Amino acid sequence: MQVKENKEFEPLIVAFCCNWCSYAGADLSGTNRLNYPTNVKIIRVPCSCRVNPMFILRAFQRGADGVILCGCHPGDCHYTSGNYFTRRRMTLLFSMLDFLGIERDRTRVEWVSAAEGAKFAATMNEFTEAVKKLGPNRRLEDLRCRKQ
Amino acid sequence: MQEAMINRAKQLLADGTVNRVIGWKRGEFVYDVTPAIFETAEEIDAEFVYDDFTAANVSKYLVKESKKDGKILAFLKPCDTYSFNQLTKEHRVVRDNVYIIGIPGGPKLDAEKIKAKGITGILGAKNDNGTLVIDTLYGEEKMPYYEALSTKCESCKSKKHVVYDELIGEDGDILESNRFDMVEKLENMSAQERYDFWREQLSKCIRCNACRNVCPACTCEKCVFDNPNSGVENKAPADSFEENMFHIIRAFHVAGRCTDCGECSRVCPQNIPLHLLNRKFIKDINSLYGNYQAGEDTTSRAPLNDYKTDDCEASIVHERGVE
Amino acid sequence: MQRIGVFVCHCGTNIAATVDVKTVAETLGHEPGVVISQDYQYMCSESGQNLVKNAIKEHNLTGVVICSCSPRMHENTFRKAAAAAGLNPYLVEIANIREQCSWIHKDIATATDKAIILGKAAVAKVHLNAPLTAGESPVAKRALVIGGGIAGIQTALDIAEAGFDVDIVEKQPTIGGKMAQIDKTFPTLDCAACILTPKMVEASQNEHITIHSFSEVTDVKGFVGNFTVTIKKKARYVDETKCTGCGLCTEKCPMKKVPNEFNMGLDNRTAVYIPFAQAVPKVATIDPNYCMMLKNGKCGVCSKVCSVGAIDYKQQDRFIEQKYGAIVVATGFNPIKLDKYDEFAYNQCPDVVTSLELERLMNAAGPNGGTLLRPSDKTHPHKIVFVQCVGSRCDDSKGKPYCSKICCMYTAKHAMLIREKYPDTEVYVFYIDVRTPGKNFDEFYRRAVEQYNVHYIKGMVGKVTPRSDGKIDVQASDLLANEQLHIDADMVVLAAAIEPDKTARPLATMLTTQMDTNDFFTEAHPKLRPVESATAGIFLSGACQGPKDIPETVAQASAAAAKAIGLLVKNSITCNPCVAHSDELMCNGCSSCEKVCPYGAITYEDKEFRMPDRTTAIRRVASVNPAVCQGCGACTVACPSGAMDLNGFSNSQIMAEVDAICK
Amino acid sequence: MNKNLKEQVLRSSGVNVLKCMRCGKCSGTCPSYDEMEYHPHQFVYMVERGDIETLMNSKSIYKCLTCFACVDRCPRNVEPAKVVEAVRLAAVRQQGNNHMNPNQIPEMLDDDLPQQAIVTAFRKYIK
Repeated sequence: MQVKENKEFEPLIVAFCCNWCSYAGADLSGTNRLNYPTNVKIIRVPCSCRVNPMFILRAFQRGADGVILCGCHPGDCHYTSGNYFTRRRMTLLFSMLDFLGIERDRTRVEWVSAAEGAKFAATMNEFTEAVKKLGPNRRLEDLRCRKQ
Repeated sequence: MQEAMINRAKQLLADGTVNRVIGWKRGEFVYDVTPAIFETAEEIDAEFVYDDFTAANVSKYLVKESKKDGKILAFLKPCDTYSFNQLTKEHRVVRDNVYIIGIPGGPKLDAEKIKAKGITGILGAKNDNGTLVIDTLYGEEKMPYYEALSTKCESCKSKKHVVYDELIGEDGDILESNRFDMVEKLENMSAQERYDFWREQLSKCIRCNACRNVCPACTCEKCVFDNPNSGVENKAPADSFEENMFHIIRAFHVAGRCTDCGECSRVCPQNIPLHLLNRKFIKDINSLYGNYQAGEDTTSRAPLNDYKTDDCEASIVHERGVE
Repeated sequence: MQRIGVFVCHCGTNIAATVDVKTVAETLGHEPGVVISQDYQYMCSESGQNLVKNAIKEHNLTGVVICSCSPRMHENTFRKAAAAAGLNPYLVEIANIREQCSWIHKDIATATDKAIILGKAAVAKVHLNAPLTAGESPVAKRALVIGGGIAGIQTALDIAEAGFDVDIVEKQPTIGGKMAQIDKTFPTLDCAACILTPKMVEASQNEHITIHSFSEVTDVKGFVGNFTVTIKKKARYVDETKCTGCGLCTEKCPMKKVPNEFNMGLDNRTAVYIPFAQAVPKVATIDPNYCMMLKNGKCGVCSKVCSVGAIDYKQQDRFIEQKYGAIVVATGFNPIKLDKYDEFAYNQCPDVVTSLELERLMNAAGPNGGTLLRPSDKTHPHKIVFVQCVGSRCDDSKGKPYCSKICCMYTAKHAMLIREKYPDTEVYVFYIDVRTPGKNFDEFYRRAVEQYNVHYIKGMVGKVTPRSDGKIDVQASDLLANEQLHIDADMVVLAAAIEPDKTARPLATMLTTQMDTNDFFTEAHPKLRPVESATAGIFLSGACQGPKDIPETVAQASAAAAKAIGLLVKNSITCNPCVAHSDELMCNGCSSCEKVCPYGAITYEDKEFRMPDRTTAIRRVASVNPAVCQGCGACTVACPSGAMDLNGFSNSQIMAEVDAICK
Repeated sequence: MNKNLKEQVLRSSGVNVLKCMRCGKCSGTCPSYDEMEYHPHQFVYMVERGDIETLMNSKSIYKCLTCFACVDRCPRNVEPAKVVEAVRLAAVRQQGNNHMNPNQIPEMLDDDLPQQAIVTAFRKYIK
């Protein structure tokens, strides 16, 4: 009999980061060598308001276990108001996912400024842990897209 | 009522105010009442119908019709006027090309609910003090009136016409409705229960697209689900997720624009309570950003195209309610 | 068919130590469309760039992916290299495998896996990249300087010198800022007024400079080269154009008990006032909080004595709107409030003063006419204790985490000046470290110790207790002697930390520039672009960017001016081509996008279209002005039909990245 | 240097001694300074160096009034009093001679001494 290797579940986390604050914050946590898990993969967008709810659903569909969206702090948006729209859109989207019974901790919005490298790393550590606890995303995954 | 509408329609056609009328005509069965366009008095006399089975919202047809030559007469129930107003706000209809007569609305009957009682061969129905008296091929049948009401009429939000050129009958008021009760009930379930509820409902979806096609907010020139470049195009559900995806995206697309007319659930052949998704958004918008009724006016900013600097954070979803 | 080149950078060992670059290059070489995949020591070096250029020519590449440091670092470098080799620069994508991979991960296997995935995402994206051509937009030939201290004045003078119009907006009634309050400057001990006031006058007389004193910026719209700024000219109840600055009103004003902010509240002024003798503009201002005429309509003396009829009690705030090509922020600093530090008894004892208050006490134009007297009883102090680092270098909960930089030097200056003028006065300086990097700075400090016999004690004051006999008990540690001292001082001077002006935060929001957690403006690059903000067209001058002394401030002011001039001399600037565009065939004309556009870049027009059924129809469709659009993408999500898309970050590109990452 | 002891003191105090910038404000503020052989700033520094036993054997640990003036005023939030307390705790946990024994107490009492002080003294000075 073959004993299956008891490997710890490693979630796949997609992080959308706005170019001006959060992506720079992520760079800063790199510059300061602040570790966070390799599970997190960052996609650069000009502003958090560029993130269409469809992108988030798409990530889940393709097997992401958690999606986090990072933008400038409210009031600090490079484009003045983008993150305010993001905030409303994501609040409603997350509320809807919750309504459909999708685990709340799979989604998050976090405001990270270009100066907050430490916050970025801490947020990613924390979020990865939270998603790890939930286990793999089964409720939103499209089985045809399952990894081999 | 039908009589008054026919007379007024013929008058307006005769004096040249309008050159077409959008109303309803009967289909194969008495309860199959579908929207129709009439161009002559004769056609109207022959086929125009307005009765308790006439539930369809004609606003959406005006997107195309109002762009044609000449003015069209439209009979709008109170709930339809909200849809029309919302379309005006989004520049989808040409207000000036439509002559609107506000008519009293429901409650309308749902033939499916009557048939569910084992009553077939329906020829007509009348409300007699809370009892629905149904004339059938096989004689008279009875059932409680409220049990035959169309779901969308069970929790009517308004009897007021928000836009019209003239009225037939009295204008009503905005009502206190219990339309969020079911949403609230779901909210109070556990996540697993909610998931199971929606799994059961959405797995029935056959992707007939009726909900989309009837929705007065879904008037896109090209729907994202038909657009191969949108990344979400699909014609039929091939996987459990896609039903989720389709309905979440559709609900999100109409969030802040949906007037809660209830047509999506009315036309769903699988009886999926799709309106609950839209009502969830409406309820969230009302509670988080202040009361907003899409279609109430033609100038206010849609809640998703607006913001306040002190809006709540998205984490509110994580902090509240049942896990 | 796409022909994509992948280039993986070692960045010395920065990447190569934690990411197996060879494996990354090899794996990515198997991705669809990739025709060449190489790794190299330093991709950004000239030979690295040549590698890219040659590959583009040799393999006729249609797309390039560089796996290297952050795109914020070298995206432009590689775009230029691509352009030089004849490839559209926007067909280059960067996979960030340094800041977001090798620097944060330790395990080579997982870091390499992640680098491969990031590379795959970039390859997937570049497949969908379209060649973009940048448009041009005109530059308004006028600069705005916000803040009229020495930084703002110097910047304005330098810009004016180059022949461009420049406006200074100063919230106080006069320009001059903190430097106008200072008595002498280190390390030369020359008089601050003697070097500042000529510059103030020069600014007021320069034909290119307009000074909006007693004014504030209330709104900023637009973008680099094309800002529209609203300036509020606060009502000063005096007609600036008529007032001659004769000062008669200030002499006759019966309301004489107004704390004089120019002298740090150490003496009083009148309700109608001119801050100081050399004020620019030399125009009176009425303080509405104290003027009896404005408060209850009884008085009117100033109006009666004014021979030119400049007093106007009915004056209202005025708003002016002006177009600018460049904006320089020079909002400066303030000493922090010392309310939190009870142990220093600042609020209990008038003889415990801040260093800036000491400046005024020693200034010839100050409350005592230049004689150093105790504020409490106007006697001559014989023992003065200086406390360093009050509120600087603190834990976040206790004060400012940074070194305020200027305190060591001005304290040495104060100590020296006091010892010079009053040799019978003992001066003690409690220090943690004496920091004197700067030309002639340490020599200056040594003079204070060796020549002027200032007692420098390594240690910190723990408690200051005013005594009933008028003396102040200063309890402190002397770390070198390993003892606790009690000094009965006559005065205590606190070197309060400095912080950015409170107006800076809301201004940063208006300008959409970034600030650090201490509210100092963040420069575009800490080493290579120290006077530019990350927002194009916004430059930083002086202490708004970080603590600075006068020579540094002036140097930075001129540097900011040079950068602003570099922008203003251009007739047009290249726009960001990553802007939104609308697919007219799909547009509903619903106006959702217009509602969320922060720049008003979207307009609608009725256009005739041939429909599929061969009829024609007139449809309302959105069009984006690419010169105004800044490419945030808010409209792309607001658009229900997906007609609106963003160049460089299109729906399909982002989804390709998502797919590549999730695969 | 005793690594275990240092570890124990750091853990029980919860203080990060590396935050200290050696300004000496704690010692400048300490009311018991003159009573002490080692002063608050020295406590912090000696703990950093791991020189704990010297401190444990010093009477200084019983001189700290736990008034927390140093904690309140430390610009870097190092909280020296907690370090002192932790060293005292390390001493208390050791076997050996008590710092004070009950027989000594009567001669220290006077009418003005509040009862609370006696109880506190016992708690603090038991060893």
